[in-house]
Amino acid sequence: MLRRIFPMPTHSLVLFIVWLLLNQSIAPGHLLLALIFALLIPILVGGMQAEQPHIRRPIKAVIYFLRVLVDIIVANIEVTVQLMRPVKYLQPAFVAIPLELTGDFPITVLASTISLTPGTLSAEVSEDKQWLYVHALHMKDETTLVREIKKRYEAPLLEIFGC
Amino acid sequence: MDHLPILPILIPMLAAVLMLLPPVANSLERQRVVAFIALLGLVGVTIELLIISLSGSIQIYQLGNWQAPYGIVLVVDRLAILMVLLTGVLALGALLYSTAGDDRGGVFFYPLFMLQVMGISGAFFTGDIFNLFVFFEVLLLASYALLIHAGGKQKTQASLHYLILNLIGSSLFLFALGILYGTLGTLNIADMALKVRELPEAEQQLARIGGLLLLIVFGLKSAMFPLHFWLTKTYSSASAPVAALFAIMTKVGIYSIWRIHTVVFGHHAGELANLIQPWLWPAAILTISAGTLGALASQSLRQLVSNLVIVSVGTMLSAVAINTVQATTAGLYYLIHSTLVTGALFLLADAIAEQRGKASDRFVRARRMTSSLPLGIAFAIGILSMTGLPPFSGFVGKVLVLQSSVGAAQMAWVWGAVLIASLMSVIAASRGGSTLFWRISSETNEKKIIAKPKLFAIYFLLSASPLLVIFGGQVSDFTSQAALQLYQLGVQPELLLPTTPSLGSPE
Amino acid sequence: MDLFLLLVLPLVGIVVPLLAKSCSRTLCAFLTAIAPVTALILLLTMSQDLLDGVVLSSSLSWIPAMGMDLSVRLDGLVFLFLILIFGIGALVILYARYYLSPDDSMGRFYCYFMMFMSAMVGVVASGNIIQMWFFWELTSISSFLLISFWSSRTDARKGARMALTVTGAGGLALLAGLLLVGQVVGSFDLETVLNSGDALRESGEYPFILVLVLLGAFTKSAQFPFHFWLPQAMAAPTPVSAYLHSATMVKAGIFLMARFYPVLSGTEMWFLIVSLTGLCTFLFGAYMALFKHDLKGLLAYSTISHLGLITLLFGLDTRLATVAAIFHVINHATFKASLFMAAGIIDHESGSRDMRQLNGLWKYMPYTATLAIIAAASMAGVPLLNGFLSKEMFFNETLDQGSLGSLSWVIPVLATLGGVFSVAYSTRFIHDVFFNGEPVNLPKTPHEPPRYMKLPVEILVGCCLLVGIVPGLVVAQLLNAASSASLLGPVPYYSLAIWHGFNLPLMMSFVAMAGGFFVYYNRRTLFHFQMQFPEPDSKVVFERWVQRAIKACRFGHAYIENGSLQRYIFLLLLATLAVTVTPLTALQQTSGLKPQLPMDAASVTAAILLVLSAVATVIWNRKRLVALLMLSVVGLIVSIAFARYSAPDLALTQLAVEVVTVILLMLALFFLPQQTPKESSPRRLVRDIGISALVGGVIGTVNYAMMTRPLETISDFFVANSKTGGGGTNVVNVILVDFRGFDTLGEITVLGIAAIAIYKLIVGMRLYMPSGDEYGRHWSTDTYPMVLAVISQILLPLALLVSVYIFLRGHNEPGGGFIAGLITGVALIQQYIANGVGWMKARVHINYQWMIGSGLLIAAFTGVGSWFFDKPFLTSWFDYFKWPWVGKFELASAMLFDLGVYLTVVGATMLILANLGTLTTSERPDERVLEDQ
Amino acid sequence: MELIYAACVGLLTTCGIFLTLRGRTFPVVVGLTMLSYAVNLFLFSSGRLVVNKPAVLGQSETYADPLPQALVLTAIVIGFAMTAFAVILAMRARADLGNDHVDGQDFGTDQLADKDKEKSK
Amino acid sequence: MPFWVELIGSILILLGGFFVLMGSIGLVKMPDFYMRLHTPTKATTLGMGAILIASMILVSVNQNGLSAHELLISIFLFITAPVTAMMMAKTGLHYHLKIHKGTLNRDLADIAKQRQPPNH
Amino acid sequence: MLEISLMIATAMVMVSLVLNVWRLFRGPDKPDRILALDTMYINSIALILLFGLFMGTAIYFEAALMIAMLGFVSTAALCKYLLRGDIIE
Repeated sequence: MLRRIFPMPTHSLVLFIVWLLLNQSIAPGHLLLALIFALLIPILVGGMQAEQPHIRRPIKAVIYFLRVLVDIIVANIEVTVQLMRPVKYLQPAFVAIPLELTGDFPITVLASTISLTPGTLSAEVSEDKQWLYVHALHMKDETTLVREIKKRYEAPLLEIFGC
Repeated sequence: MDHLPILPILIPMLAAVLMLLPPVANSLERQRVVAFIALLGLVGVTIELLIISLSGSIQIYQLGNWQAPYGIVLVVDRLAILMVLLTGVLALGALLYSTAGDDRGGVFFYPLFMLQVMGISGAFFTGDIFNLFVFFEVLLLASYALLIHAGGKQKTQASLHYLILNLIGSSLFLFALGILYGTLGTLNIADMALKVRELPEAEQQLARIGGLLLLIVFGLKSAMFPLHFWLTKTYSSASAPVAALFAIMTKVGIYSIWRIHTVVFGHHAGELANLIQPWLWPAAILTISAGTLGALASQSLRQLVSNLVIVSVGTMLSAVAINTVQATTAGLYYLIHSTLVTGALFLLADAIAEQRGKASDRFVRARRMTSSLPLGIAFAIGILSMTGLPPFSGFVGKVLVLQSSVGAAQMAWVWGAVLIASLMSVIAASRGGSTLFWRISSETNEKKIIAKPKLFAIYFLLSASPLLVIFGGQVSDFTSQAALQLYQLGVQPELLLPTTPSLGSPE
Repeated sequence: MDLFLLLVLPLVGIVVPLLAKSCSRTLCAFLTAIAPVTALILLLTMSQDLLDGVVLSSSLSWIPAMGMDLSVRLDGLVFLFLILIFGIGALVILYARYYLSPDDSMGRFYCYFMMFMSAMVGVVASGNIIQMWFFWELTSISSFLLISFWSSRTDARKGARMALTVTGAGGLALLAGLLLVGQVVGSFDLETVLNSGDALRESGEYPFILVLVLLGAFTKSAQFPFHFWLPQAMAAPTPVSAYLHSATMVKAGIFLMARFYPVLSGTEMWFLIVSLTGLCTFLFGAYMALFKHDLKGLLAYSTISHLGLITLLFGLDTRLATVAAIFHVINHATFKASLFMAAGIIDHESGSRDMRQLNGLWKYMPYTATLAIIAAASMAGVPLLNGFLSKEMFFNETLDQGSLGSLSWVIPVLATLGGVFSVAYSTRFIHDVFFNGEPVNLPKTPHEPPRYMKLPVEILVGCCLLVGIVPGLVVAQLLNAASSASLLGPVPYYSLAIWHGFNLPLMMSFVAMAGGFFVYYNRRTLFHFQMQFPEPDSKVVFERWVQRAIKACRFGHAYIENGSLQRYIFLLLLATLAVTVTPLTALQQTSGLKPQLPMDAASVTAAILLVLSAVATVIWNRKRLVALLMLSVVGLIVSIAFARYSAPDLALTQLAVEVVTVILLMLALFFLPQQTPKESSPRRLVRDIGISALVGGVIGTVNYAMMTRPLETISDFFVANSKTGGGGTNVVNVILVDFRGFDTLGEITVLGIAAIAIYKLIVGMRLYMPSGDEYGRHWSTDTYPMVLAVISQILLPLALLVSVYIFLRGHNEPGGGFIAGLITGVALIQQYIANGVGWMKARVHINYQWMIGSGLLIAAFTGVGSWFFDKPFLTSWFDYFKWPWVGKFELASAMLFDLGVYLTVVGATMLILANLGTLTTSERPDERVLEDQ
Repeated sequence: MELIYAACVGLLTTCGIFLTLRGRTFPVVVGLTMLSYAVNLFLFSSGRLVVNKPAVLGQSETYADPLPQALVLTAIVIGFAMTAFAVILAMRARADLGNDHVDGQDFGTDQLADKDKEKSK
Repeated sequence: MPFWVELIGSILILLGGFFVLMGSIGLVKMPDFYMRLHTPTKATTLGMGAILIASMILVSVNQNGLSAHELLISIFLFITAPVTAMMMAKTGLHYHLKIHKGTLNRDLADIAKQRQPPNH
Repeated sequence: MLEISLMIATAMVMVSLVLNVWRLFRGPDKPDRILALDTMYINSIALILLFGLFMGTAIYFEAALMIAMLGFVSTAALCKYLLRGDIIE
């Protein structure tokens, strides 16, 4: 029953919040509207969503999100520093990372995270979704990098999505 | 509350919309019925408006109940009614023809057809220059779409030229609107007329540029030399009912010149009075010459008719250039005649082409037409009207134009051009006609008689020609009234700006 | 009313044969003849008045704006012509019954014939000169139809066209002349015009009028040098020739001269032009007639000659000459019509018209021969026949004039010479055809024609005899009435006696007679002499000239209208420049008085970037994708500029539109070549740069001049009424949905049309599907990149929410249905891009066409809704409501209208893009297969 | 600032027109789009340039002229519709006529087009 | 406006401007496409974030109420920036763009383009 | 102080835009240009936000939001075009 009203509970929540954010108001009228849209839009677009694994551990997800946030700041500062140095000190590289994650959505999240964080950029996913190809702006050591990514990002995601 | 003025725009629009929606959308039969009902309604409403206008009153319909210079108004004077009525009749003819099978050439024929009618009616009724632009675009876009109806290389190519030239024309229109708004600060045509008179000297030249740019824009629509090149190809490649409906398109341009350049930049515009006349004179004469040249060079009936259209445009433009009530009377009469006859001739050309097999409507020896008698009579009526020979309507229009140019400085030019064009058209038409009907190959003809609705449509439109002569007195009376009213508006534009909203004030 | 009946009867007669054509041929002819005979009887009932010089007239108002009334005016001259028209007309109808073969469509012939008769009646009986011209042109047209009656014959078609061209040209000249007459006189009423002779002769337009009117008359009457169409018109069936080319149509020109004689004659100019033309024609026609081997050709040239004679008489410009002219009109009509009919009989019964074949027919058809010989004798001017009388008068008049001073003797001498040839060709007609040995190779054995075929000839020949023998009894009164009507005054004394004693004219007749026989006797020498001058076939010459003219036109036309869009655009721009440059040069001060905004570095930088990207677009226009990228930058900067100059709505719209446009252009680019070939010559480039820079310069200058001038606009009203009257604080949006909602209605209609038009274009389109990019690389095999697909799906609800937000706030803050619609559209397109058409198709079941329709319907019905409140279309309504807990909120009809806009926009965008996608996918070859190869 | 604005409008017009004078459909469409930018800017400026006074009531004391903005909005939409049609018509022309020349005749050598032709069905 | 708010705002704005600028400098300076790809996507995200936070703070203080809708832009950029980057990288691979000389595992680029698992 | 920092930041953003355009012109390949365009979109968001702050109004916020949303679509479509030719398939 609840599933039918909220085909996408996460989405509904996000939509509810976003509506309030957009209008910058928590007036009763807007709360009502937010609710309406939070209900209505998922029903409207419900058909246009591929089935994705659900977030099993919401709290972990929040922690993960915050960690990524911090990493972004660090990443940017790092890149900025690298930028200011002459190019010859950089050691760019391509790296292939084996994936344990399954499912399109988790992989996408991982790829996005990698792109946002220090000196790495996801470039491609192999056709069988087993490998993630990453370009690093400055790679000191390949194995460290791979291990770091797997530990820091993939492991929590595995937990969050429970796969 | 009298909502008649909006109906000629609304009826075709709603009809078109209905045709996009089920249940009408699914069946061509239903679309035909809806289209017929809508057009009959349109004609009915317009006749009603015409009867009202006989009293001499101008109806002003303030859309959204906003006062005249601020909101958009529809100005329903005799001229506008005449034009819309003409559109309605022409469209009926074209529609009738298309029901015989031409509507199957592609999707959305009727919706586009009705939308084009809507655009044309809107352009005639509106009293707001930006709204005029909007309706221009409505009718143009619909015409682009209709042009490619039934497909084929020729159509694609013609519409490419037509489209691109008109897109540039639309850009120029907007430039002109920018200039006019930027100097006059208003969009209502009557209000513009008032503002033009008080324009400070510093801005007169700018407004002049605006006015002249509009001439280019309208000239392009009306196929004025040297902006007429799109016409032949476009008209001769369009499918018959579309080409017939297009007969009114050039008139939209001419109408707009009358509407804008008589009311806003007419005799009373102070320094800017009659600013287009020096340009219009040579353009009109050259248009006639170009059309004549083209008529002689034509190798098919459609080309011939297209070029005769150019000649008629030139004739009307010279009436515009003369710029008197008498000339406008003449021009309007000519306009009615040429619109309906051109429409009929395009239909006829198609019917002839259909009967001549591979030769189509080209002037070459071909098999005998099965229905050569009715088509031949129709051809004779149409071509005589078009070339301006008695006993059909063309000569009345021609003579009226000639008479009205007496005393004008360029009289000799106009007379020379019109008369020589007439002669050359006769030569071209007699050559073409005798080839089409009389140069017959031994090839046996298919026993395919022309479809009844087609024939009926052709004669329906053609009947206008003798009727215009028989009731020439009444028609020319009306056109002269319309012309008088138009010039009256040029004198007193404030007639169109009622001080209080006609229908109660907004809250 | 009786008078109108004269006009109406033949008109009714047009219909009769069409209705009667299924009856027997005789009945058909009989029924057709009813109209002219009735009219003739009707006319004769009025004869007493008309012969007494009374003018009968009647008129109805018709088209006052052009001075054309429906008016009939009868006087003696008209009476004469009407008798000819109806009388000979009726005879020809009878004759044609036997002449036409059963294969010919009798109904069609009689229909054309009556058409011509009506026109002819109209010409002579008109009381209004415009109306006269109206019928004048009708004669040309109906004669065209009659000449080309045997339309499958090339010579008939060509002859008809030639006749139409020449007489049509004359008709147009006549029109100009008549209009000028009306201008000078101030009326087109014939009576008034006839009474304004002095005014006309004194006006400055007189020379033009004279020349133009005479051009009309001369072309119609086949005067030299416009005579050439008449011999070619002999391709017509002989009844037509008998009627048109002897009695009526060619006489229309003569009628015109007779009619306008009182107003146009009496000047040196008239005399010179008319008499010299007449003289030339007279001599030329007579001379040429002799050499024609074709019977009808001979008659045609003799007709030309006689018409010249009559013209010459008018040109002599004495009152008596006019009488003579009119008399000869009667005589010529009778003998020439009978001659044509006789020729027709001969042709009909023997199968040939060639005088080299036709010999000695006397033996086979003595009765017909007798008739023909009498008529021919009359033509030659043999005494006791009518031709003699008028020829005598003619000779007399040539002697009586003195306008050429001491050279005046030339005219009678030349007239006699003409007479010599007349006699010669008449003799030839008689001798060659009926005597002169035996027929040569005739297709048929000749014999007498059916009884009633001869009847018309008998009647006409009888007339010849009667007039010739007892002129005083038969024609005196008629001639008198006609002459006085033409002269508009008393007729001078003349005598119609056969015998005037031995005088100079009689001597001239004798000389002519003797000379004629002499010439005929020595004809072989003369034929031999004439052979040196091969006579050009006027048909061929004319046709060649027309062909040449048409070829020249085609060439010229193709040269100007060469099918190159670039040229057309160039001309359009040139015209634009032409009209704008003049006022610009008159603009004294470019910059106006309005204080200008200060420059700031950021804006200047943005402007520089804009300029650079625009120029880069041009420079790299041949690398299409790059140009597209540059264009995007331009669009981006333009929208930032809108934001900068206080137009957030515009910025939003511009952005959204630009993205959709770029997507569209990319879609198109896939199917178009990736690069533009280099095909503009440097000269062309310079030209293009030049003209576009000029136009750009003009626009820029105007823009600067405009922006720097102060302006007072109507906008204050909008600001003042936006909240109170429109219920919204975003004035731009209120203008869009309320103040100028009608524009918006039009605008979404345009969008709707565009969508269905594009759909129409797409249906049935066959595309080129490149299998690799411009460098020949194969496309990537990853059709729908996974990451993109996932993210797009996540973003969709968000985007929809944003569009709802933009939609709802539009009335009060930047936003509105249009932008919201585009956002929704783009969000959906994004799904198509990321997930593919098939994926979407399986999940979305919206009919976009219906969506457009309902959008437009909603918008329109919002407008119609105001009718129920007795307000005009699109009058808006809004109110504030207060609900417990929820609070105060506004509802407005404008929102409904905006919803219509929204739906239309979404529907239109999707209809275009989604369908385009659908179309392409189904035809796309599989790259994997390609790559393997 | 007006001078620079006007210069930009002039330049955009120049570029747009130059591109419409090209012989192939794609540059022409690009040119028309650019021309419509120029037109929009021009029409917009007929209400004169004003900084930070958007015509939203309550935002400031005086307001920029809202009418030209509304007009430009309409013009943008119409321009979009027209461009869209032009684009698709260009595709259609290529499909029907076999090349992308505006006159439907291939004057230049267009080898790529030929290559495509081979692949087309 | 309290001084500290202004100070924080100013710092954030300057920071944001700086990062944005650095991103663009990287775009110009970096020798190959893949390296160029790093700088704008990252530096710009941070720069934008800083500016957005500044905007939030300043507007909130100015209007005496929480102004949080700038967060939305951040969220959007957050979600989209990595995806665009990845799409562009994909495009770059597809185009066989020149890879900087010193790059390690250059052969992986080809394999990645084919979307095959690595050979080792 | 805020004003000065805003001006400096604006200047920085403008410089970045110039640099972006330089990259856009320079290429050398199409992906580079797309990257430059994408960066331009994001920088324009910054520009508009700064302008809004400068003018003390939130009215331009939607414009920034729109650029963020539409810029993404545009870039994605461009990439797809280079990859597949047909963007909607």
